[in-house]
Amino acid sequence: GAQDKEEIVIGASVPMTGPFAFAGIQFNRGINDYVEWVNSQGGIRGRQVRYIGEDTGYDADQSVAVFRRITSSEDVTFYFGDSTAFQQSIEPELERRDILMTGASFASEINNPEEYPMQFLLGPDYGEQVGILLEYIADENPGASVAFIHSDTEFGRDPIEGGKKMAEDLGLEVATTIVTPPGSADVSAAALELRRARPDYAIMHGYVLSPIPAFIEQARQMRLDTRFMGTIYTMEQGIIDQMGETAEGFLGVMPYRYYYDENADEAPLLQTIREMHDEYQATTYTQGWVAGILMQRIAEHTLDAGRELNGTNMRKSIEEMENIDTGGLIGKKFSFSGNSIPVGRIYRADVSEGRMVPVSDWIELD
Amino acid sequence: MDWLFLFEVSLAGLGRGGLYALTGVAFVLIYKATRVINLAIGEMLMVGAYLFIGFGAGMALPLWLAVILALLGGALLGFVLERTAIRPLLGENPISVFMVTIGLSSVLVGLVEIIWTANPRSLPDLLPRDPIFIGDAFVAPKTFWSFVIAAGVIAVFLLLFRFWRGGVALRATASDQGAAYAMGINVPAVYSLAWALAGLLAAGAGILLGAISGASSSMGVFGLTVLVVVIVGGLDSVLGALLAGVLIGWVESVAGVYLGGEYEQLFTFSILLVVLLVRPWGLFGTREIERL
Amino acid sequence: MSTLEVDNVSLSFGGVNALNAVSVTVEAGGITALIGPNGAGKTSLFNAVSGFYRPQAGRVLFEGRDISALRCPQRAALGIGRTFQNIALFRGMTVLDNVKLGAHVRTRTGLFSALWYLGRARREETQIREQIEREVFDFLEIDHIRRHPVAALPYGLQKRVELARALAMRPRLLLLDEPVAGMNREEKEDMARFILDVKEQWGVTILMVEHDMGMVMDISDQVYVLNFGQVIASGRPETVQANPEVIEAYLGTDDMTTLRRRLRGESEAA
Amino acid sequence: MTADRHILEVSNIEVVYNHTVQVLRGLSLQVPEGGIVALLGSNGAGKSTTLKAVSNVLFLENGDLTAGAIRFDGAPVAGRPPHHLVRDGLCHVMEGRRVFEDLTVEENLIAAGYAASGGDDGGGSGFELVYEYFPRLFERRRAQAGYLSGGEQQMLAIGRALLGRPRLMLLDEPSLGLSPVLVEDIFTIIARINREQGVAMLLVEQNANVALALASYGYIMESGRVVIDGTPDKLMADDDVREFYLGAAGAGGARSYREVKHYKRRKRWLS
Amino acid sequence: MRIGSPKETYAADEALFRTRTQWAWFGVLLAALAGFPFVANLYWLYLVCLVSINVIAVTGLNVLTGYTGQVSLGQAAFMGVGAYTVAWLENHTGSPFPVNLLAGSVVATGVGLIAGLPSLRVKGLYLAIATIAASFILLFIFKNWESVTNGTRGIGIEPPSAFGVALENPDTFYWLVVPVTVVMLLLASNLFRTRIGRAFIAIRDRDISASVLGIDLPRYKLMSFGISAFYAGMAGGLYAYFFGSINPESFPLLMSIFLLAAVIVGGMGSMLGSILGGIFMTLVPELLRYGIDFLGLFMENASAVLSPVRTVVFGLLIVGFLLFEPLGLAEIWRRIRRFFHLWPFRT
Ligand SMILES: Nc1ncnc2c1ncn2[C@@H]1O[C@H](COP(=O)(O)OP(=O)(O)OP(=O)(O)O)[C@@H](O)[C@H]1O
Ligand SMILES: Nc1ncnc2c1ncn2[C@@H]1O[C@H](COP(=O)(O)OP(=O)(O)OP(=O)(O)O)[C@@H](O)[C@H]1O
Ligand SMILES: [Mg+2]
Ligand SMILES: [Mg+2]
Repeated sequence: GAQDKEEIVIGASVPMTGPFAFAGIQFNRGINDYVEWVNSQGGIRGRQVRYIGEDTGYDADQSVAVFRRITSSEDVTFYFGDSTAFQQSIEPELERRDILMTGASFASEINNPEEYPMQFLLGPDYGEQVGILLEYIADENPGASVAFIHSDTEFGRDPIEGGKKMAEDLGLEVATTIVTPPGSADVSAAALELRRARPDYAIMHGYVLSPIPAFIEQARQMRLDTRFMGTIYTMEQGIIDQMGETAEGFLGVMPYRYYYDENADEAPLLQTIREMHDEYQATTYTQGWVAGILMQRIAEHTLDAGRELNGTNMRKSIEEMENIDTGGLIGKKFSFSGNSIPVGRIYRADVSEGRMVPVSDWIELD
Repeated sequence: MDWLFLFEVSLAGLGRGGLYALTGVAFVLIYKATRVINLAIGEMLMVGAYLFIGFGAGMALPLWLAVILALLGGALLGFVLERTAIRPLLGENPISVFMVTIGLSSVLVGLVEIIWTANPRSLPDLLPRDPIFIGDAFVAPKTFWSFVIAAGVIAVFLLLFRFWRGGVALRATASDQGAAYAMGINVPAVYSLAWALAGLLAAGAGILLGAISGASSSMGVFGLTVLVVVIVGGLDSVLGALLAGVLIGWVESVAGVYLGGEYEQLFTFSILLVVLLVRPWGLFGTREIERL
Repeated sequence: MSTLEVDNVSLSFGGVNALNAVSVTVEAGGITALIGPNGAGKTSLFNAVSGFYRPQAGRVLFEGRDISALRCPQRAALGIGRTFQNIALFRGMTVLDNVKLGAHVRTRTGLFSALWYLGRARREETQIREQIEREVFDFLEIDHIRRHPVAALPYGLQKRVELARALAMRPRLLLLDEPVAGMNREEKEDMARFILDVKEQWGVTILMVEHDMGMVMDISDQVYVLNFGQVIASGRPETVQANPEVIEAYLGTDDMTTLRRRLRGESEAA
Repeated sequence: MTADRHILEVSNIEVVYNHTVQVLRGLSLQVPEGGIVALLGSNGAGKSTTLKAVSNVLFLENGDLTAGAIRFDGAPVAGRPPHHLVRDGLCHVMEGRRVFEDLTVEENLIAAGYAASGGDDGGGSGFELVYEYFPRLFERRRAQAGYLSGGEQQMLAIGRALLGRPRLMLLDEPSLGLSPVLVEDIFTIIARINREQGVAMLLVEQNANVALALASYGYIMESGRVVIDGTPDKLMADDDVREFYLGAAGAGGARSYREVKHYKRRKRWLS
Repeated sequence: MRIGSPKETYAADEALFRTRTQWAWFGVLLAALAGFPFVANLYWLYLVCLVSINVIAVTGLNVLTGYTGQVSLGQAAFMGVGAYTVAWLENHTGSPFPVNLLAGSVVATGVGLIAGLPSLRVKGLYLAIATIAASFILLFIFKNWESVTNGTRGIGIEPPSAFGVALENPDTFYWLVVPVTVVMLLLASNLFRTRIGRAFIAIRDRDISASVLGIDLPRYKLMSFGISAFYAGMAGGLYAYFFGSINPESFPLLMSIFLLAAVIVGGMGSMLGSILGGIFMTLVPELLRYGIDFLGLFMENASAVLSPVRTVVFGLLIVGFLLFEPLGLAEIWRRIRRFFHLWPFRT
């Protein structure tokens, strides 16, 4: 009928400039490519998908402005947000307009279906990411000591309290917690603090690149054998390219398959991506695809159930869906837990190979 | 109290302060000669780091050549900015000029993102990496060497202002441009020189900072702490920039380690307030002459 | 009763003794001139009277009351108005606003009333506007420039606006710091006329610093001479003019013929 | 003094500020080599503007020379930056003293010497001359110029100009705010400089008596153009000059300031 | 001043709008503002609301920086104080929104007065940096006073409601924010018709001589800080209601710089400047977005490629406007008016 021809519109506030641009540009490309692909496959249940993404400069006001602008001229079904602040403040608006949102934020705060019924996360929330890391540690080296190093931002602080508690529960010792101010230039003093604590592991959260290399380098010079670990946005391939030698052995959690994943045969969508691009694609690019494919799965489930395609109905779908398949981009079929996807895998930077190699299986938190 | 630890932290603080001081001197130079508050200093520094990446990694030139080219590039940038955006505003309300430098910083960030993309980068390895010990105290080598370089450069500038008569001409220009013109001071040349030198210094600071903590299009926020440094030291004092830079670097490190990183800026700004209350023109700044 | 009494005031800046136990008495209703070489401390004395400088010693009495402890605005409110050696008009305002500013001390409008421009604000603003127009602009003949920005006015008019601003305070004591400096003869005469009128029609006491001896001699009733921060002579203009110390330190030959000869280089020795 | 060579020739210049306000309307004057010329005029007539036009610093205040020509030492000044003019011997002592307030007296001189020598550090030698002319400056050489008294600042401004070893000095109201004895001193020194160094002077001055005593020729300007010019004797004989600049009543001596209040004159300069 | 419009009385000459034409234009403006919601879509209404909030904050800052000459980079933090106060009241006492907004402004005023204390000692850039210090300290408090501010996680605020209508969308919120803005602008304009406003300007032009002329500097400087913070508090409160959630990163230093830029680009010491500056700084990024959309018609992936260009152009616009007219947009506007006034005569 007429409904079949109706487009599905994905709107997006993406930070293509500013401090988060390195990721925003990739999200944007990922979603774009996904949309191209899904349309070439005949769309979602026969409906074509259209994507409109605009730059926000990673400024919450601008994100809202973009949201308003896109939603006032288009009938948007899905939306992609760029920051915790924006995703928090736009929730009531989403409810009013019945739009489903996902985005760049993995904030624990949003992983709460009561408060944020219109949103879902594209992986484990930051707390869960740290949890996956801690479980790995407890497994590998029971009773080990752990340091938390995080930036003094909303992003950096998010998993720390919960992480400490979880470490205790797992029988790990919290050696120290080091806070660095955002944009801090030189972390030599903090590195000295790390030396004093001599932890077996250091979980670094709330950074992209700097000051991770500085910490690791100085730890080496101080002859510490602390193993450094990171969470999603620090696990980009770039960390090997940029840090070289220093990156060797860096560990971290990543919910998606890397472009060069060995078992691509388990992941048809990864192969699609490889067909589209023969050079490496960032994990943030994959994240764009994951966003797209998840929206698709949710929409399909909703339409298949004969419901109208709106936020409320899709919320229901999220709760009902099981064994969700992302074409292998997330290595495991899963169901949502709350708003998040508590699945991830530990990777290790292998400098000689120039890539991240898995050191664990896909872990699903319960 | 672990004295060795305090000593190490203090050394780390001094190292950090060296970079503040170096950038502070670039700022002071511009202020001294042109009375312009250059809020784009952090972004000029960023451009220096990226130029170095461009020459060193992008074009794969030998590192010493890349450093020289990046420094010259920084100087050229300072020169061009002054020529195109600052000079036409000579004699206008200083706040307008201040705002123009904010506009310029936005332009520079955009340009860097266009040319080098927004991905954070590491710099080609420049400084030695062998650990350094002073007595038993460990000093991170990059921090150590960048401090040595910064201190050397600042010393040169201190001597310059002490013994070179042109330094007086520089200050004269700042004091009264019209009179300087009528005195026969080549005001445009003074301006260009000050900005070019400042650009060069900032680029140098950018290379050092980049070597320590990598480059990104938001590294310009470093300029904010530098602003605090020059205010504490006195806007027109090279010596002030040096001492205040080291002081602030030290306080930040000590506060960061003993209280936590979230207190670093609280402490810097509290020092700032205290200094301003005691000496409103900064520790070594010239007091503004107020007569009726 | 004397309007102003400066009693043994001393003031120094670092090593410089700007004022050294200076005592000056300004009689009510007259024009007192304060003269002396450059750097003698005349402006500093004005500043000490209006409260901008805090003397290290001595007292300042205004109409019998010790005002040494009062701050500038409080002294202004008592009725001490002044003009400045280097014109200190508010360059971002029109002539009218500059003059209205003078009336600041006479008005009471509070913030709330001002924001709504109701009640007292409206009343006072209209009232001072009328007073200024009637009493000041007409008198000083500057009504035609009331809406000009002061920055663009010629120097002489700026000086006159400064006087207008001081008059808008309705001062009881007016301190004039070099009111005719930089003017030609014609303009000086105008200014002299205004000053005399202010004294007579408004009954304002005037203390004036001036280097134009012709003017000082002609219009002042009493003269004080400062040198190196000390009063070296005082009295009627004629007496002071004849004082050898004053001639030596301040007046010079004051004889055009000698000067002319000296300038022409005919008598090097002088 | 009738030197046939003019070190400065200003012919028919017009100056406009901010593209709107015309201040000079076809002004012409000449200064002979080694001579002193006085430029008188009421406030706002455009005297300072004339000097700024000569030393090419009008652009600082958004002023433009829209017509006419200025020749210094035979060559047009147009297009020559001020610092070149200074090195060629044209010095401008600006209105309001304009000392470098943050600098000490000596640093003011150092800066001037440095500038005048074009940066090759010739200064030092000139200082003695300045200190000889103005011993007071020597006493205060370590003081911040901003805190000098008016007269001391004026001395400094002239002293600074001397370091340029000028051939023509433009002096804008050097006696402003000076005590009578200092006025005499300053003018005596100006006369001495003129005599001993052969420096030509273009002197803007409100104190017409002294200016005309010093000068060999005078111009009187009103609203942007010259209205009378001539030798001092000729000017001093002119009724208008006597009335408006010298304050002479009729044929006799100076008029008293007390008398003027009784007769109100036409205000020529108020429209 | 208009030529050829003789005033009857001095009172009339002192009026805010001196001529009939001015009144007429004011009426037209009000009518346009009242009619706008009926013709514009939500996006444009959203922008108008955002512009209004910014205009309030900019006006406050202009009072302080443009009129009183005290450069402040703390305006965003004062907005934060207003916003947090409103959020707290809304969530803890449930008091009606006008009360909350006023309370937010008053608390901000109090904080502004304290932050203004350094102005009694320092001036110019030194003061600007001291206000940065104040703003950092406030941000620190927002981040760490968990029990009130909920730390970095931020707080959500229910939309206000008037007469049973929730003002949750721009089309309804418009009726709150625009009238408030108009009133705030009128109040500020009034201020500069009185002795208090003149005292501010005098302090800006030359504070020491103002003091000798009877202006109590500490009192008026602080008053100016207070007024400015009051406006910021109001803007912040409206911001909190408008966005429905705030966190410490909602009020970064960058926002203070943005507001100061609006004051300067608009025109310091001019109410028109506050309005134009607020509009300019809010809308230019949006217009640039349209520009990129337009270019997107010709090139693939324009938004990704051209986004940094937007940053450059935005900076260039600030630089360009100030180079062209350092006195800001208000002066450009005046020039245009003068031109049409005198047209076809050239001066
Ligand atoms: N704020 C100050 N700091 C330091 N010295 C000062 C200050 N104010 C004045 N002086 C010094 O005090 C002395 C007296 O200055 P003052 O301005 O009172 O002189 P004056 O009599 O008004 O001279 P003039 O006739 O030139 O105006 C001068 O030597 C001056 O340098
Ligand atoms: N920068 C400027 N912009 C606009 N108008 C100006 C500027 N400078 C001077 N003027 C105007 O030009 C006219 C002449 O000014 P100028 O300073 O040359 O006069 P002057 O003869 O030196 O007067 P004075 O005796 O006051 O020094 C005055 O009316 C003045 O208002
Ligand atoms: Mg004086
Ligand atoms: Mg002049």
